[in-house]
Amino acid sequence: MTDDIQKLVNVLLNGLTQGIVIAAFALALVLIFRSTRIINFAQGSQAMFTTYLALTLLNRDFPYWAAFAVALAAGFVIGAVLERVVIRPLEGGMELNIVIATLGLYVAIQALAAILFGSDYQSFPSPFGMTGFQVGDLNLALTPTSIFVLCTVGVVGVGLTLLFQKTQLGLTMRAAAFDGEVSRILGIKVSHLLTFGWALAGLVGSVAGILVATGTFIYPSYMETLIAFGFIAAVIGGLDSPVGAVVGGVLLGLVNSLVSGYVASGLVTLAAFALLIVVLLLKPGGLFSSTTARRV
Amino acid sequence: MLTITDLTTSYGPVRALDSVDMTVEAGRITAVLGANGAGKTSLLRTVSGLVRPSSGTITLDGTDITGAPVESMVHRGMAHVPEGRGVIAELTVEENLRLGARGAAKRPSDAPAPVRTLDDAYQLFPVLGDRRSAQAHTLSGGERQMLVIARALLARPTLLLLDEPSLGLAPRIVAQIFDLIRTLVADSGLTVLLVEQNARSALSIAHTGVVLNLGKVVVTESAEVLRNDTALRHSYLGF
Amino acid sequence: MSTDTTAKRLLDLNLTRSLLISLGVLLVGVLLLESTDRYTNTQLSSLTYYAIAAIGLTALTGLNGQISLGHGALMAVGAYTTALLLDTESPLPFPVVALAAVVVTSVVGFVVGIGAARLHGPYLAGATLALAVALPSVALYFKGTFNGEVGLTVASPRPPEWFVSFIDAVSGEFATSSKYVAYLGLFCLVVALFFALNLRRSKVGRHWRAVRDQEVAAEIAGINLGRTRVQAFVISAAYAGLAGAVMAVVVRLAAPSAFTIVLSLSLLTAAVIGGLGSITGAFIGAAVLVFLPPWVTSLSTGSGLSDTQAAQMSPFIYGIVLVLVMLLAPGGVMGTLSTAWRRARLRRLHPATPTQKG
Amino acid sequence: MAHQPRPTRRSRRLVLGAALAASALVVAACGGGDDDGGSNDPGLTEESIKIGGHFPLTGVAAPGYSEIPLGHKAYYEFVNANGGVGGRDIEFIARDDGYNPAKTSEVVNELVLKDEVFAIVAGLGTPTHQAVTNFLNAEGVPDLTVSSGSLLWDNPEELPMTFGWQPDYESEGKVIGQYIAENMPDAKVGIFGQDDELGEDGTRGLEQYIDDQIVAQVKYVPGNTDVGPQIAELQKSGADVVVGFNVPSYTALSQLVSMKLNYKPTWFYTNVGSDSGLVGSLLEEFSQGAIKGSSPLAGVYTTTYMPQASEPDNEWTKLWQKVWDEYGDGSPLTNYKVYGMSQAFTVVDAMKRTGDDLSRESLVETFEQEGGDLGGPNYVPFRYSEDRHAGIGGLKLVQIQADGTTTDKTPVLQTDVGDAEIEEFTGDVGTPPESGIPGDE
Repeated sequence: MTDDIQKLVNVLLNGLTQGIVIAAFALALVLIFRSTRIINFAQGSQAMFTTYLALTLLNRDFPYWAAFAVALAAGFVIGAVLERVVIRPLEGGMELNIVIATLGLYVAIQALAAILFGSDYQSFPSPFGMTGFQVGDLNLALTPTSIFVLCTVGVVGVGLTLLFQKTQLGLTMRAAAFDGEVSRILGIKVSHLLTFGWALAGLVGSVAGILVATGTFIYPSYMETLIAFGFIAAVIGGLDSPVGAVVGGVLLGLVNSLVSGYVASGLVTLAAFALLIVVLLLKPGGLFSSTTARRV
Repeated sequence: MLTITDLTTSYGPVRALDSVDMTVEAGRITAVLGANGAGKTSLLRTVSGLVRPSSGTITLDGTDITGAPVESMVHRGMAHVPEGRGVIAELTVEENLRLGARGAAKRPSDAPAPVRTLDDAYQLFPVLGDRRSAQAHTLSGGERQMLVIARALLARPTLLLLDEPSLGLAPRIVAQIFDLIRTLVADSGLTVLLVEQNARSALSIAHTGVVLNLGKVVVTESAEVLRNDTALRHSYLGF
Repeated sequence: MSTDTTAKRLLDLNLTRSLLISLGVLLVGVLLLESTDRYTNTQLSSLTYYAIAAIGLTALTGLNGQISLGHGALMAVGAYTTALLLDTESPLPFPVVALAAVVVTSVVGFVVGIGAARLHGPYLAGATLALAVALPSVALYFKGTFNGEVGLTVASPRPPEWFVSFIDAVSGEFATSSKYVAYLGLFCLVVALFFALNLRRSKVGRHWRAVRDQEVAAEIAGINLGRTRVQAFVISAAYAGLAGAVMAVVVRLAAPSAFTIVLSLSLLTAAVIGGLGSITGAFIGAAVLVFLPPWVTSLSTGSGLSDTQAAQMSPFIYGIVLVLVMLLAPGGVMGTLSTAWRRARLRRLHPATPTQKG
Repeated sequence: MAHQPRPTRRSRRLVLGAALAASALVVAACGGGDDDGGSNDPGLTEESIKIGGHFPLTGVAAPGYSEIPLGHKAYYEFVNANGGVGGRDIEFIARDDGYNPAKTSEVVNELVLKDEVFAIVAGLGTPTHQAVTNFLNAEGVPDLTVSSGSLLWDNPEELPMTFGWQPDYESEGKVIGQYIAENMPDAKVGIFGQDDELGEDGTRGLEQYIDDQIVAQVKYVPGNTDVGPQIAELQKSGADVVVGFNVPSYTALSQLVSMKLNYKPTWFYTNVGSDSGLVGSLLEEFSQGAIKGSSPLAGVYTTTYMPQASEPDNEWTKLWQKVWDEYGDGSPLTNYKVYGMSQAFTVVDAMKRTGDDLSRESLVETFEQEGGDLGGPNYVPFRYSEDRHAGIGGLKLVQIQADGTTTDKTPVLQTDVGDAEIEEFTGDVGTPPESGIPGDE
């Protein structure tokens, strides 16, 4: 009997760890959608690129935390640069053009990484243990590394909520997102906030990129499935609510793991798509969306 | 305080403002009147920097602010309550007010200001105090107008631009708001550029009246003269 | 002249115009196929199915404004239908099979279209992205019929007698099955082109453009937004199905790893580079898809990159081109040409008046 | 259920007709009426033989597999530097198909019709190569030493030009199954299989010997790197022995997740997935606690059909190391490079045995007539003949030790698909010629 319980517990724990990382990535997507109403399809490639930067440092015997910090800083800078160079000139034009530009970045950055860093598998070390805890005779699929992942995403989530709810900067970002013209009248430099929004999303995306990589292997397209899952989680959450992104991510992670564990590994992506359609049919704007107050 | 010379603004082929000249004296209320589409709102949007003029100059306290970015205006002491009031509906009352107060950061600390802190605002408009944590979209029309005026005052402006504050409000509330504007100007020397459809109530508190028609200044007269000149009132102001 | 006769005359004019253009393309196609070597023939066959899919996508995105990242998956539906229908002792003639593929894909397109009609911009792009990621797993899970990862081999149809003698007459060569398949591709492309040209000029085309540009105005004018969007999705799905059918016989295999998100992105690239909404643009975009990669790969192997690095150069160039087109010439090749042409004509017609500033 | 390779249900009339049409074309294209096809096959000139292949240089399957063409290139350069084949230099072109069948079809079209290669060598991957076998056979292009253990390549009737190379997964499954049945009779066995031919053929081989001992079968789909639920299922089933039929990246992933779940069964991996060089380096980072430097795959059973890169003092490995040091790109020798060089050795041997009137036809005949005694590091000879195009016919079971080397657990065993017996192979294992090039002793 305990074997069945152990499997269920481990499938759920596995789903939680996978889901929390999807949530982190969905947060990055939501950060950008709130302020510019577009989905940044290049977010995954940006995160992959900064993770490879971190790995290059690790291979030169930098400590894990130094590489972690550099990756986040690089994510921040790359996010800002992309907004300034590519997205800003397209501002105000057709929304389709911006989406296509992000798709172009997604393909180009991924190919660039393969050229610079090679397309072989490389392992990304973890600063924490990799073996699961044992409770009685139950082996839990929870390792020090997965706790590190859960805590990090927790810190990022809390940090963002505090930023938006408690700080002046957060308030101005929300104002700019809801009404750009009135914000400018009130003296808010909306254009700077847009760049900051992309930079912050770049940073959060890099966190997700590293957490996915820690304790396993990376190759140039390792973030590819996460882009689809990250989007589905963000849409389920409501595309403009950080809380919704986290709930959507964890929910999707659990569904994926349960389907893979109890139905078939091949059906995971189909189940994720079905979950997306069900949510969109039930609540078109997504579970936590406040956009119902305004037409999307 | 504010001088506008030969100001022209065009949207493509249409000239919304056609070489407008006017001045707004300090400590005075200047009302801009005229039918719908006469160019009143375009005037405010050009002065506040939302729209770039095709030609002409705007100077505020002697400095040329033509074409300056709208974000810089509030730091120069010019607060603008836009058309449709500009309440940020998804934020709470207090959050809207805090955004206004943020504009005062670069204002000189000794600048005369009737409303310095949020508490001053809540005293001026008690209803805002009671509903400070409500989401702004739950406020009535009158309450929204009070909110945006309080928000503008928190930036300690010397010049306040108001775009049709009376729109959609009951006469009793309009009177209350206009009365407030008059006392503010009288007590603290605030300068107001008031754009209004409701010429009667505007002229009741204004010192000077400027009448626009098809983007051109047709009449610049003291409010006193305008109030009594029935022929002028009929032809331009409709009362 | 009562209005309905002018309408009829207009219709005839439109019809004949599309017919002429389509026949022209057929002629050029035959000339090309017969004058080039066998490798270029295989490239031209790939060009046909990329062009068909790109025409469908450019109609959907260019004319109706809906972004779809799932058209690679819709091509898979067409390809698998064709593979299943051809997998019998005496297979049906290819046009019938292709028609069946179009019908099946249109039904799938209808179902997806209903969902898509309720979504806008980024929601729609994301939902179709999820479809593109999800559909291949159907082939993996239902291994019985779709044979999983390995996919279904497609017996490409044998050249019938009349075709062998036709080719013999035209160029004296022996008609192999890959040449016959190239002609099938060309035939399907010409049919697709004919319908697309008619569609553009017709009432339907105008409705689509109205929905794309001024949604609210269109709604007020009585155009049912939902229905138009579903209609646009179904028609572009039909094109994807036809493209999938041609691809199945050209590649001789329908396997999940051939219909990944990369295919959907390449179709979008083709439509965008050519110029969204322009059918000629779709041809140009498809040609770029087929001829750019081998040229780029040989260029980069020549310049000393290793094989693996050279293989990454063409996706890298795709990505950069997509971004540059959006930044510098959002109208794509055809869009930029037509604006340049219009501006030149304007200058020629009124050289005196200075062009309007701003 | 004897494995019926899919194409035979295809109407035989169709493919033969196409093959006839194609050979007529070849004659027509050459213009020459002479039927010996002689020296004017495409890709063949006085000084050179041009051959090519399709490999996943990009995409998910690139790691490891993209090294196989490097082995080929190095060995052919070595042969060219020592006089080539009958005075002809070998030119080898590796094209990338990103493990995508549609791209495979495109690049093989390019190789055959534009580059006009003489033969296709070592085309990699079951789904990818299956997209081009009909075309290659219709065009009459030799399709030699396919890099995949699927049974599809052993089909002389439908695919006369196509030859396998490595031992098929079913034979490997039988050898592992027999070993477990004899040495671990009461073990509870779990199977961790890739959801395609690799997993299916291997499982079928296992079931012939330990059907009653199998307690769980889990499948994964390449591309979905989360195998947590699969390992949890194996743990739940109580399997204390797990046999993995998977690609190298999933060996590393399954080891990682097992460590996470404290699940320590005895692992068997197919030789496809047990390259201790690649997998070892991947797992190195995570073997906290284990004594540094010991191979993370210590204790794992696998099979080998030829000397490994991890056996430096073996004659064959010395040859490969010499060739790689001279003509390689400086990266360490791995089993994938050894795999590529061994295939190249076999192809060069076949070319040399065909002698002067080398042609596509005659080269295929050499494979069918003298296939059995073609040289190469493989312990057991090839099964090539008129009616069998299967490759190496046997292998041995080994266990990976802490220092990365392997110890034999069974003698070299010879078997075949279906219910063929497994017997000990008594022939002697050949040693490489002095010069390192087959044919000139």
